[in-house]
Amino acid sequence: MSDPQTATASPTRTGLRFGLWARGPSRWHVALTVVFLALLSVAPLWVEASGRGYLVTVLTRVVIFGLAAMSLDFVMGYGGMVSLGHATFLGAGAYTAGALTYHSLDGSRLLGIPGTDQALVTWPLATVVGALLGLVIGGLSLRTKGVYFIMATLAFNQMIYFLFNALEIYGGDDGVGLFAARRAIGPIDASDDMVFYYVCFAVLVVFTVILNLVVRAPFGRVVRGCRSNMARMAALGYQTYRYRLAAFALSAAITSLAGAMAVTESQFLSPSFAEWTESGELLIMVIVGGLGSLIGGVIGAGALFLLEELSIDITDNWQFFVGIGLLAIVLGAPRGLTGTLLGGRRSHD
Amino acid sequence: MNLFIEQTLNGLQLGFTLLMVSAGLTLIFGIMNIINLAHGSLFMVGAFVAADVGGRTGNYLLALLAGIAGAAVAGLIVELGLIRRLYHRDHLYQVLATFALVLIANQAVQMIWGLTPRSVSAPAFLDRTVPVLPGLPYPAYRLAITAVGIAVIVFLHLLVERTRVGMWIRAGRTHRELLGAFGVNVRLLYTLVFAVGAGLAGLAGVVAAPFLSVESGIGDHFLILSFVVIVVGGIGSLKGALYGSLMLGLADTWARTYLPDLFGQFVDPSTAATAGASVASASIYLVMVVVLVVKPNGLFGLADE
Amino acid sequence: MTELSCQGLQKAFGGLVVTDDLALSVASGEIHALIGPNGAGKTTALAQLSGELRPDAGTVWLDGADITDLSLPQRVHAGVARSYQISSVFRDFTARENVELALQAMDRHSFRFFRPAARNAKRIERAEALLDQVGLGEEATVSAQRLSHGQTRQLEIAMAMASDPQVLLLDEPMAGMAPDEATRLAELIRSLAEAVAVLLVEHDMDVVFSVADRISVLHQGSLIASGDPDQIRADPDVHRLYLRDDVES
Amino acid sequence: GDDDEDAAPAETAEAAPEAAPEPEPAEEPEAAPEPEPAEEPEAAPEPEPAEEPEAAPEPEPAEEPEVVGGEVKVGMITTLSTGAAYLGEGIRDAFILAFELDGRYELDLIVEDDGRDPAFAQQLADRMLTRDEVDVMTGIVFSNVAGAVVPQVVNAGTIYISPNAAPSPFAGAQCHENYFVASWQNDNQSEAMGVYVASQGYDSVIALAPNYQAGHDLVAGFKRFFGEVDEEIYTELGATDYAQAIAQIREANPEAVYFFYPGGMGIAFVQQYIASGLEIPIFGPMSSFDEVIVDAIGDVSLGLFNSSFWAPDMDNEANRVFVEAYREKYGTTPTAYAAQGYDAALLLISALDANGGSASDTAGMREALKAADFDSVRGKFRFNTNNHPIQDWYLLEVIRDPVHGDLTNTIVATILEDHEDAYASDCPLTG
Amino acid sequence: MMLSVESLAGGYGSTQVLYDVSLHVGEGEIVGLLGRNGMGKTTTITTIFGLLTPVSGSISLDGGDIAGIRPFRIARRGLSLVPEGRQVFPLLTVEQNLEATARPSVTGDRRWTPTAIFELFPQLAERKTHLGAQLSGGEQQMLAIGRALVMNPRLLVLDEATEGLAPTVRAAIFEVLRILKAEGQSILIVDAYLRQLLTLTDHNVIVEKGRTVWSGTTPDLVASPGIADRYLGVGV
Ligand SMILES: Nc1ncnc2c1ncn2[C@@H]1O[C@H](COP(=O)(O)OP(=O)(O)OP(=O)(O)O)[C@@H](O)[C@H]1O
Ligand SMILES: Nc1ncnc2c1ncn2[C@@H]1O[C@H](COP(=O)(O)OP(=O)(O)OP(=O)(O)O)[C@@H](O)[C@H]1O
Ligand SMILES: [Mg+2]
Ligand SMILES: [Mg+2]
Repeated sequence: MSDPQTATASPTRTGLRFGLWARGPSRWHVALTVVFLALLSVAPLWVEASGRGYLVTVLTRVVIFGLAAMSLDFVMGYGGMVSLGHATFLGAGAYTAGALTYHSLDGSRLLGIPGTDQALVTWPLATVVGALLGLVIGGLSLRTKGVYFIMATLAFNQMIYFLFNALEIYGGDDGVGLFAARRAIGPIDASDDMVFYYVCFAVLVVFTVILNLVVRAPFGRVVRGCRSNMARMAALGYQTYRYRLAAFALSAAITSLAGAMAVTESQFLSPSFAEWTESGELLIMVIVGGLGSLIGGVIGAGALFLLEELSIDITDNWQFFVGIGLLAIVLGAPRGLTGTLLGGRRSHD
Repeated sequence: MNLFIEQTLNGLQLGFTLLMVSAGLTLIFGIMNIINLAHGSLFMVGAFVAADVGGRTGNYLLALLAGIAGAAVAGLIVELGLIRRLYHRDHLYQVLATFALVLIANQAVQMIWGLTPRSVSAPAFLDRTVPVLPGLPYPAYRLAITAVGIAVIVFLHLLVERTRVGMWIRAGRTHRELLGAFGVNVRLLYTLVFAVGAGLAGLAGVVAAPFLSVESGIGDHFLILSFVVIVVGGIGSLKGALYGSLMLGLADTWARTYLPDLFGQFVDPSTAATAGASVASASIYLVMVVVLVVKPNGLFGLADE
Repeated sequence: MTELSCQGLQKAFGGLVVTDDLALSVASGEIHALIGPNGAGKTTALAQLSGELRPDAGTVWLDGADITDLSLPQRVHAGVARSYQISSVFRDFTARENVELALQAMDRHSFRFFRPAARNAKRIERAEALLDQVGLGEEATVSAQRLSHGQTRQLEIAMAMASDPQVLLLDEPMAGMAPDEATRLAELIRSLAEAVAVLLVEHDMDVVFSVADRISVLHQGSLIASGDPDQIRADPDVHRLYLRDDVES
Repeated sequence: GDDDEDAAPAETAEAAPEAAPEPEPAEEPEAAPEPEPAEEPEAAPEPEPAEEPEAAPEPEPAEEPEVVGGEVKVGMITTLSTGAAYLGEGIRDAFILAFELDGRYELDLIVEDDGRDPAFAQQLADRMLTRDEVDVMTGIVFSNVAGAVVPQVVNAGTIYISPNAAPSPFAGAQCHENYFVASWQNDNQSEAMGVYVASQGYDSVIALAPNYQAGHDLVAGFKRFFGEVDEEIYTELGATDYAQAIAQIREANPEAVYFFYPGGMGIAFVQQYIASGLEIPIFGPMSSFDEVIVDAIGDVSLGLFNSSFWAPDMDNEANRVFVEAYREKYGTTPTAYAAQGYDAALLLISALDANGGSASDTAGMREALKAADFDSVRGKFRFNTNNHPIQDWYLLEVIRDPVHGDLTNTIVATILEDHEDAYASDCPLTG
Repeated sequence: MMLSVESLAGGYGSTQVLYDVSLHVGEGEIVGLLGRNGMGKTTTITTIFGLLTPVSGSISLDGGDIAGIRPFRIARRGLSLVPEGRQVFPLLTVEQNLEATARPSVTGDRRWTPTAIFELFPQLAERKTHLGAQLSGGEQQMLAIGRALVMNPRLLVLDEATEGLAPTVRAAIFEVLRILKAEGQSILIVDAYLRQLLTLTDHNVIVEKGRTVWSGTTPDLVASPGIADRYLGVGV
């Protein structure tokens, strides 16, 4: 119902929610972003030098899932669209790139197209597939709001997941290994983990810049406005649906790219990329990192992987300690890690 | 025809099971508007406590009471220790915190009760079949679950619609702070109602347990289903929870029964069986999407949730 | 010369008829006040004129063109803007950003992905001017959630004005404003009306009778009287149902 | 290119199983169950491991006394959370037990829970391979995790010994010289049941399984030896309500039901099946009837039949030692998963023995593993060309253990002898 | 003094809004709280009700300190509120909005019951089963007033309670307040209709930027037009 009188169910003025980075990124965010990316740029060299080279692949996953979490933060922290279905796009990207790779190994054809393991082909294609899927899923889900939206995205997630599970050609739920595939990115041979890391890192940097520009641009402001008060946006003359859909599709595209990167990284294609728990994990990364700060997604991914690493070392009951760690973050860092890192500074631009 | 009747009965029965399982969540999430992912864990606690007590005493009633009490106490602790710090924060922090609880709870029950699945045995007088139609024996225990499902929804209806406590909960959903200014001890109210919701989760855990294997993470499966039920029915609507669960129960059962046959018209039986089962697994989500596209606030949801 | 009008407007919620065969018009240069008891259907009427609510029957015209099927955003671009009885602002934007957002809507489409929005000097200037006009100049950089009730009401008006409408639908703009602000706002509306058509819903009879050129009285969804202020003041039905001793004349 | 290396050990593999059973009959009386109940209460579980080793390795000291004290670093990725946690638990516990009983090697075991998540398991494997530099890896319960991790391990030149998951690709075209299966190829157990159900003269059978890859494989395995079934019903993985499937069985009214429901699903299905009042006989593989499942189901599972490569009461020395020691240490009857974990450890120990106690010579380890020169708890054990076992399959019945009083399985017949998997011919390995 | 607020300072988290507010409401007295938009009237009221925590200063009711006490305890001592911006409970029906808060006064009598409210606002009676969210703005305001009355308070606090009410209804409200005054009800009131307000109040307190800048009796205020002009920007 559009009657504004029903929209007055707002909390009392004394019950304000300060939780969100309401006002768009400030220069403090920029500073934090630069610092964190700088850290990531040297991190693999450092772990290698300190004799913990196995962490390079972990860092690669931080970068890849950080990218996905960042794009989720874009729709969630700025657009107010809480998606519990972003693993759909992770899976879509993984299956696009993974299937092409599989067929190139196999020598068979996919819908008449020969496969390839060239990332310069598979990654962009995955991005496009993600965008299209985002348009379809977003197009339907965005008819709803709030928790209904969350559940609608989850529903699509589950359907896609069952679909992937039913693809027996790619091993059903067991998945299929693509271990013989090259990690070729254009002329670069990225079979070395370190090289691959820096390729992924470069992609992350590019999209961090792009998304940071987008949220500051008129488009980004409209998206933020939709989160704040959609009814009013319409009353100001905005076709809110279109903007939100565009934002959702953009996010889906980037997440799908991350999915393609992830499958290239793990060289194993399975429906677990598209499991709804993966959606949950992305969501957790964003919340842990701090909503509406973009880089928070990457920081959240880093924190989560770090927490896992530490917990694994303590015990094989690592999930228990991850749980404790998350609770500590919720209670100790009320605005996510970025919020805490930036101290009490609220952005005023 | 007999198959259709039995499956319809099964569908309704599944619906009432879903209703029973969703009841606590309807209260906590649907009515109080707290996102509690650990609701499944409370279900699990109920089942484990019942398995433990039932295993020791062999007394189902004792197991039932212990399971409900165990979950309610766990709920009380969770509310006092955690949830109450999160009311004024964004919903998403409730998601994060209760997700952490799920991880902790799943391991905690393993630390306490070991890694081996357990079971709860049904009370002897229900451990038999009753002929619901000639030639169609039906487990008495399933009929008992149906009864519990109905009882629980009636209880909730009375609590939410007829009592002042119910009114306060619904008022607090939108104006938690302000409600205090009208003389309501909001903190106490929330703690107690949360515990009631947790107790209902525990009840569902115990009642469902004789048909399940009581194992770590058992409630998580039901958690999503419960959310689906509530969303399809419309958040905050008990009527919605009732119709939503019955609709999903029937959709799920019919899809599982007839889709493989339907697919069998086109492909070989083995492929039809797997493909049919896959689509059937997605059926409740399909129903949810269709409902939400047609009615963005669920079947009986309030406008602009 | 712009004119917004409607004919045969009909709306019911369940069994409750809220708008009953309503015909209204407002033209540029005039302030048309729509008054009536609580629950008479004023807000609902505005919602149908602005495109927020679909009438069950009836037609809405803007300058002779049928706009009944245009959506809310489309009507804004056609030149019809409204303010809300219950303030509806962007709580986590500053007052100025609220107005900027309203101004930006007039750029037709905001699919601009890379140029920072905050650097549009002309827009900022215009936003500040609007805030000054409604008496909120000093609060330009205050987050809207920190504005007091009355200040929020002021912001509400600034946003409605920002879309530079030809027709302005104001739903109780004075409500919640302190007396001095209300007086100031009355003057502002008066001056706007020189070029704009203003449909004013208001319960403050001092304001209504001092600024309105024409007054229509709505009761249970239909008009019971319409005329210039003197005619309305003299109407015994209106007195009995609505005014009582507010307007002693 | 490694074909030549593997050619030789294949012959010795033939000999191995025969060598094992010999000493057993002689020692049987000593290990008889009677004296145990008396001792159990006194002996706390802790001190026992110290005593045990003396009993077990008796025949061996003569052969290789010099290797005592060798150290082996094993990475174990297994499932220790969710309802399937007890599978990983059994594997882990028995694996450790085997080394304790043997007593000669210092086992540096790194155990991690994979949470059934393939991607996460890959991360764990990475740590174990690069950081911890383990000699050997083992432990995986689920095929999808194995699919992700095994290639990573074996391609890195590390040996992987599977204590459970053995998906078909790795038995066929993707077999690998570093990959050894100490359990059984996934399809085997239902193949055995297919043979048995057919032999009982049942014509019309309905097959049920969870709708996932292993479920499809097991139904396919059943059909491979049974022939076409009337109907296949796939339920959702992890499903808790089987009323719909049961109604379909009632409607179709077959002569027998074959079902594959491992873990909690098995508990739920059998309970509900029995409660439904249906009296059509049901058969399943071991995975549907392990000791944990039948214990949870309770008495109604008594007399039900299943197929396995092993049972706790199997009559050979190695098994008696194992079952007894396991019971004493962990207080329960071991499951088949535990037996698999135990055999995986014995297999590893045998290879270490052959290589002078050091696991560093991968080629040598490979050769020794292939020889499978150890006393398996299942009696006969040898490897096929694809490093998957060739072994006997039995019919088991659920009984109440006459001594300990819990529910367990006993062997009632042999179904298949020297059974091999269906994929070996696709495997390019030879020898 | 029934309610005494002395040198109250406070605000929203780190934003200080009140610096030095003092006001007193005696038994049976009606006190008007006046001031321009955003001067701190609502903040003062919400702080009295314990919905905001004061930084310093004192709030006492019948001599007992109530600063920092939880809202429900304050309400149970006989305070009730018509909050700014209506804030009716949108998910409760009209009837339930009233039933949920109805309670006898601290002395045990029930002057105001839901039935009495429906007599006062016949229009609400017609909407009994409507949800709060479905009411028109003015109807919501009536309901908010009714909801405060059914608590049978010792001190009734009205924050812009007549906003959005039709003149007839507004007049009726002032009429009710006049009756209540005659019955000895204590009232603290914020209202934009100054002219009508001053026919009702005994005392008035003017706040500006979070400070009490003037307080005195209504005749005093009317007698010195400069004050209203200076602090409120209007004549009286
Ligand atoms: N969504 C709705 N559902 C049911 N009834 C509604 C709904 N919206 C409004 N109404 C009813 O319609 C009638 C007209 O409401 P409207 O808001 O148009 O009145 P109004 O003239 O603006 O009154 P006020 O002066 O009090 O703001 C009211 O009686 C109200 O209760
Ligand atoms: N939630 C808030 N957070 C921070 N500052 C606030 C908040 N609410 C109000 N303020 C500030 O406190 C000051 C006083 O607000 P208050 O609502 O008390 O004013 P008021 O006198 O009631 O005004 P009005 O007549 O407009 O209702 C205002 O200047 C406002 O900017
Ligand atoms: Mg109105
Ligand atoms: Mg105020």
